[in-house]
Amino acid sequence: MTKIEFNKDTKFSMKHNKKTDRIMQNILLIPTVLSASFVLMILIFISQRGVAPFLPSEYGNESVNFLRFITGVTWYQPPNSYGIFFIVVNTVFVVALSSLIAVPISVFTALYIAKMTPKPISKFFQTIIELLASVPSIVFGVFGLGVITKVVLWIASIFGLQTAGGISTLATVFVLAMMILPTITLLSITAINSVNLDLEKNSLALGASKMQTYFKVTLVSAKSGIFAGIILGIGRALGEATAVSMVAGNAGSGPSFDLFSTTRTLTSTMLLGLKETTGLDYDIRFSVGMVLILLIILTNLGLNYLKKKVGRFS
Amino acid sequence: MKKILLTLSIIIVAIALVGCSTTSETTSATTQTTTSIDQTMEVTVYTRDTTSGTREAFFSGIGFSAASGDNTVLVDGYVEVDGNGSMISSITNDLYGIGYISLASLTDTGLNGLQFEGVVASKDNVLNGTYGLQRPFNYIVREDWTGMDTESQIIEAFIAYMNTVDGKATISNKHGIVETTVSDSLWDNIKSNYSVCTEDNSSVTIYFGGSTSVESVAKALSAEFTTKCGNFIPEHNHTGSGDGFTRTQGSEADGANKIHIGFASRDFKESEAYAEGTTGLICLDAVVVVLNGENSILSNITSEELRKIYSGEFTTWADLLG
Amino acid sequence: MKHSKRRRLDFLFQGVITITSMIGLFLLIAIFAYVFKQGSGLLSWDLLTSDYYATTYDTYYSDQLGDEVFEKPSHLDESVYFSSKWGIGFSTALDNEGKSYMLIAYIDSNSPLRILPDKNNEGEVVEITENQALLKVIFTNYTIIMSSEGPENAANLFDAADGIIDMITTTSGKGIRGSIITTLYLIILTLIIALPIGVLSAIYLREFAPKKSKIVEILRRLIEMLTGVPSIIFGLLGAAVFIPFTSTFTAADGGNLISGALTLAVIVLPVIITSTDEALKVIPDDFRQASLALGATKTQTTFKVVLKSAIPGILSAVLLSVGRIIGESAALIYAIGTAIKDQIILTERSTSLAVHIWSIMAGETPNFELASAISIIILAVVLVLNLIVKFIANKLSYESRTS
Amino acid sequence: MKTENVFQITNLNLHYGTKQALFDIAMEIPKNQVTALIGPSGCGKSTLLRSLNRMNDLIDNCHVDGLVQYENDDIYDKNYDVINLRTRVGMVFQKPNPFPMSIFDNIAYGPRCQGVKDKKTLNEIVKNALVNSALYDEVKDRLKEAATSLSGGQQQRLCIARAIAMSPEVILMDEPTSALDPIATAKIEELIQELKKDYTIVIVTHNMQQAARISDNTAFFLMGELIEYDKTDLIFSQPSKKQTEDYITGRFG
Repeated sequence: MTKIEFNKDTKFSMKHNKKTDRIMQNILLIPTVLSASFVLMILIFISQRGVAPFLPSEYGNESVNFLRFITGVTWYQPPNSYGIFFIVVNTVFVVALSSLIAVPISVFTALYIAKMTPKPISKFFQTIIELLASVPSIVFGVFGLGVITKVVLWIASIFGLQTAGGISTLATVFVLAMMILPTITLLSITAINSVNLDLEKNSLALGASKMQTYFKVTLVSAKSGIFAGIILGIGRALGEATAVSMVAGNAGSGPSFDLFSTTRTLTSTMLLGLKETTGLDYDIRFSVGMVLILLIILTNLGLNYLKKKVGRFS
Repeated sequence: MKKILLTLSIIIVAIALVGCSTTSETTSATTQTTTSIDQTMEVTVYTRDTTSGTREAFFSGIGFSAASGDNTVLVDGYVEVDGNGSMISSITNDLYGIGYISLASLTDTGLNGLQFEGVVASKDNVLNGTYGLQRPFNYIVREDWTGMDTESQIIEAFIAYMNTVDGKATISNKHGIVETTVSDSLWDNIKSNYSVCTEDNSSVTIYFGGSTSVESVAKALSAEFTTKCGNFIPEHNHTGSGDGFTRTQGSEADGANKIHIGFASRDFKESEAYAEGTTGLICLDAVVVVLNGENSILSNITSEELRKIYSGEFTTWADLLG
Repeated sequence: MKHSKRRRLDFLFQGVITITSMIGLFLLIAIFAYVFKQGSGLLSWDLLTSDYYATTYDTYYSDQLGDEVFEKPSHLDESVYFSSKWGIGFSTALDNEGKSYMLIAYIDSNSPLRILPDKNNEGEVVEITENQALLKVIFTNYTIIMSSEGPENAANLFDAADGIIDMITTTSGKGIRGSIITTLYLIILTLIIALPIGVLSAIYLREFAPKKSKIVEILRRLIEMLTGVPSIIFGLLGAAVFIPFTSTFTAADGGNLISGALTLAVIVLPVIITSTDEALKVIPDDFRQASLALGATKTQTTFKVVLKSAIPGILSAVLLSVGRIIGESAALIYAIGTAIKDQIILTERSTSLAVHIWSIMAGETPNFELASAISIIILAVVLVLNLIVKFIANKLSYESRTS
Repeated sequence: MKTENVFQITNLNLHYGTKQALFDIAMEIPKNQVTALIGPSGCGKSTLLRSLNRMNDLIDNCHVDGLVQYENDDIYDKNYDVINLRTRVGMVFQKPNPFPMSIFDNIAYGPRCQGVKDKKTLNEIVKNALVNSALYDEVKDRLKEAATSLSGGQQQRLCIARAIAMSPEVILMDEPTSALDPIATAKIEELIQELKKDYTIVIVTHNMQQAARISDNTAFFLMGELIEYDKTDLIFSQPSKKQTEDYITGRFG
């Protein structure tokens, strides 16, 4: 048996070895800090631009009155009566309605996929939902403008109501519900799948029917995970822009709770009538963006608090 | 199990089929409806945004100038659209809508264009001044051409082209109302005055902007003029008459959105203090009040009726019909 | 009695759930059905390869016209008006926006108009072909025919004329080549920027970061927060940071492809980090230990062994990112702008396919056919990418289960 | 004959967090012999093995007190070069863990990490390692193939070859045959007998027959303590401690 020796120490001295790792660790810290800094960048730079419309130093006597901005119920360009209050109310209204539609459908779908159907079918349906989740917003927009508005028009005609070509609160709600449905469904499936099977078996052994077990045991045990899905869905709904602005219309005042009239959400305000300009009408969109970020954070905090309360037994 | 699978697939197919058929049905719903007009319905009022020249021409034409720059005097629940095209598509979708568009774009829309004060919106009636809702299409160019020699020469040639027989034919083809006179010459006869057009300008981008109403005219002109002037690259970004001034001589003249030539579908305002010799008339246009193509309840409308609709004094179609 | 009621109730619930769960499938089918119905007619190789803006040709005819009389071919119907003097036929056609224009429906192979001199470039010629649109003709007798004046007039005026001072024709345009190229540029640029940053961050966080460090925990949290940011907010970031940034360092002036790619890079960063991290997480510690036991440094271990095993995960990240880039619209509207272009320059504006849809839907009269045709392309690419990712994930989990 | 010791362990205490895993270990590992560490699961034998090339460093809250000397150097000294230590003290793990690369690249991995780039030298190293690990004839035509395509026993011998390629002085083996079938196990054992001519081998094993068959010395561990350490034949024929006797006669463990 031969032993081939090679010099192990010439190139990589002990110090060198330790150093490479430490240097590498520091080098790798750079992209990590960079990645992490973007959230801060968003907060800093968007606030910087978003505050500008309120500063007389930036816009002189054209500057927007902040109090009017947060309490206002009209959104007109000149004269700059930018009031965001009704837009926030409309946004919350639209998102709440769309989650009301999407949540039961999602939970049922998740239950069906996770529990009530044989493996191949369930796999097929799960793939369908995953594909639906990956459909880009703009395609939902085209579908919304091409089909959903017509459906709304048709519903309106049944009730003898008026609607501006179907571009309405209801169309926005439908489009949003469609878009958050896969998000909530997929998380609910995970939640339901992680419920201990013994619980179900126990329930069945106690003489409960399958449906009773699903509703009283499975869903109840999975509620925390399902709630996480709902939070994610609502977050997505709040921030969804392209599709919403294609079907929301451009209501200049509000708040309006009429399902068949046009509406205006924070995101549609940011996109609609965007004329690639600089100036007040452009910068004010950054202020709207700030409000949107704030709304999302607050909603998240609120819902997470609620989730803790809901999930305290699980 | 197989039975369940079978039922399932049948349900899926059935739903899909129903879905597809509703899809196709509903897409053509607006053209199929032969619904009679329910007069108790409210009039949905559509307006352009405040930077629009069409809006300016419309409201001053009906004697409601207060509304041309101020949304607060308008009826509650009005709908603001941000272009001639979106006005057309909105009214096309809304049986009870009323709005106003440029005459230039009325053809092929299928909308019901109304007479104004008993006068039909036509080329002749505009030229002889009997049609009240008319306005000029103007151009405005930069005053400061620092570092843009070629661009300024191309624009100079472009303006000359708009006044040739060739250019006017194109303008009127896009429904701009323009009078040709015997003194107009062919481009071929004057092109020797514009040496810039014999050079290769394919690396030069000319930025067009301003009124969306003038857009189709401007695009048609630039599309054919580029081949006649060294293949410069025309870039159009039409955002409203107000920006026509702002981006040539106003606050954005040197910003990222600067343009070389802007258009306005109205006269320039006092606040838009342009330098002498930088503007001119391209053609005239009429503003037409339009209803949904299915809505033939009216064929004529007066300025008083329009004022009452837009201010909210009339809310339903019954109000309007008296 | 009570029992049967319960069973009926059960059955009812079962039915309701089964039917509601079909909604997802129904929606997907409905979306597909709609975009295919609207857009498939437009989908062609020509659409993918031609320019959005029509090319305009400017020609004239000054030769002596021969005596030849052309016959109208029998396959042309009455809607085509034929000039037997020039051997050319016109008809009315509708463009993608539903506007009518005059189409050259037929041109005889011997027609004097077949090859005409290019008016503005001496020595060059223009080929007049079928499917070009006739914009304007000025004849030597000073009559003018415009596209809106109808094919019948055109045919008559041609028959009456002996020469042409100016004839302008154009190709149909409305192609999406420019937007396809932009999308490809964006994909490549974004990945070049985001992939190293994302993969290296993931490596740091999983392999190198000191455990239990507060700062690392904060970094991790901040990166996680990025996932919850809506894309329009990223758009604002692009407008507020990356556009000025690129304008300072490049020839750009306003939104451009680089600012767009930077914005997209931030958007896909969490996707890449999460996906790489997932991949690193499942790599058995055995590999790391074996390598270290052989006297390799941590750096060598990470880059020679660990990273190699993470490649399928990184590949999934790339595919998911590509899907996200192709589908992204709101952010790009802010970070690049909405100007559709044919000549793609990195430091200038142009639209990705998704923003192209936005442009044609939100700008002028909505063009459902073209929007749907582009939607088909986007959907096809995105869905295929997602299926591949799913396939990779399945394969990985299968391998990790069997090994 | 005086045997030379490669490792000298004195008063070694090792904690995982608050839990102590090794208590006051003191032992020497003689050169060019096979030393077997035996004992029931969780007795600390693997922990001890891993403290010999400082693989325990990788465990977060592992804390080591006492002295481990390799060729008279304290390997836990903070100036001691761990990387260098590991090039000299190789290790083979319980589960065969070839890298997801070719057979050749697996074996060349260590030398390459040390900066050996010369193709010829690498070829020589790989060939020699394969020959020494009795794998050469089986794989010589498929060096470019994925290492994972080998059978379990072959993979383990590849891992040994990979360790040999570094020409270490010591090879630590952590239950190298526990995941293998009897035939593969026999081959590995045979190989260990060959290897001990050139290498010092420390092997952790569950299998007492294996320890008896292949080792020169055996250390018996219980609950983190070194109960008995002696020549293998002595341990198995006349253990001095009651616990050792109980264990090797199969009364517990």
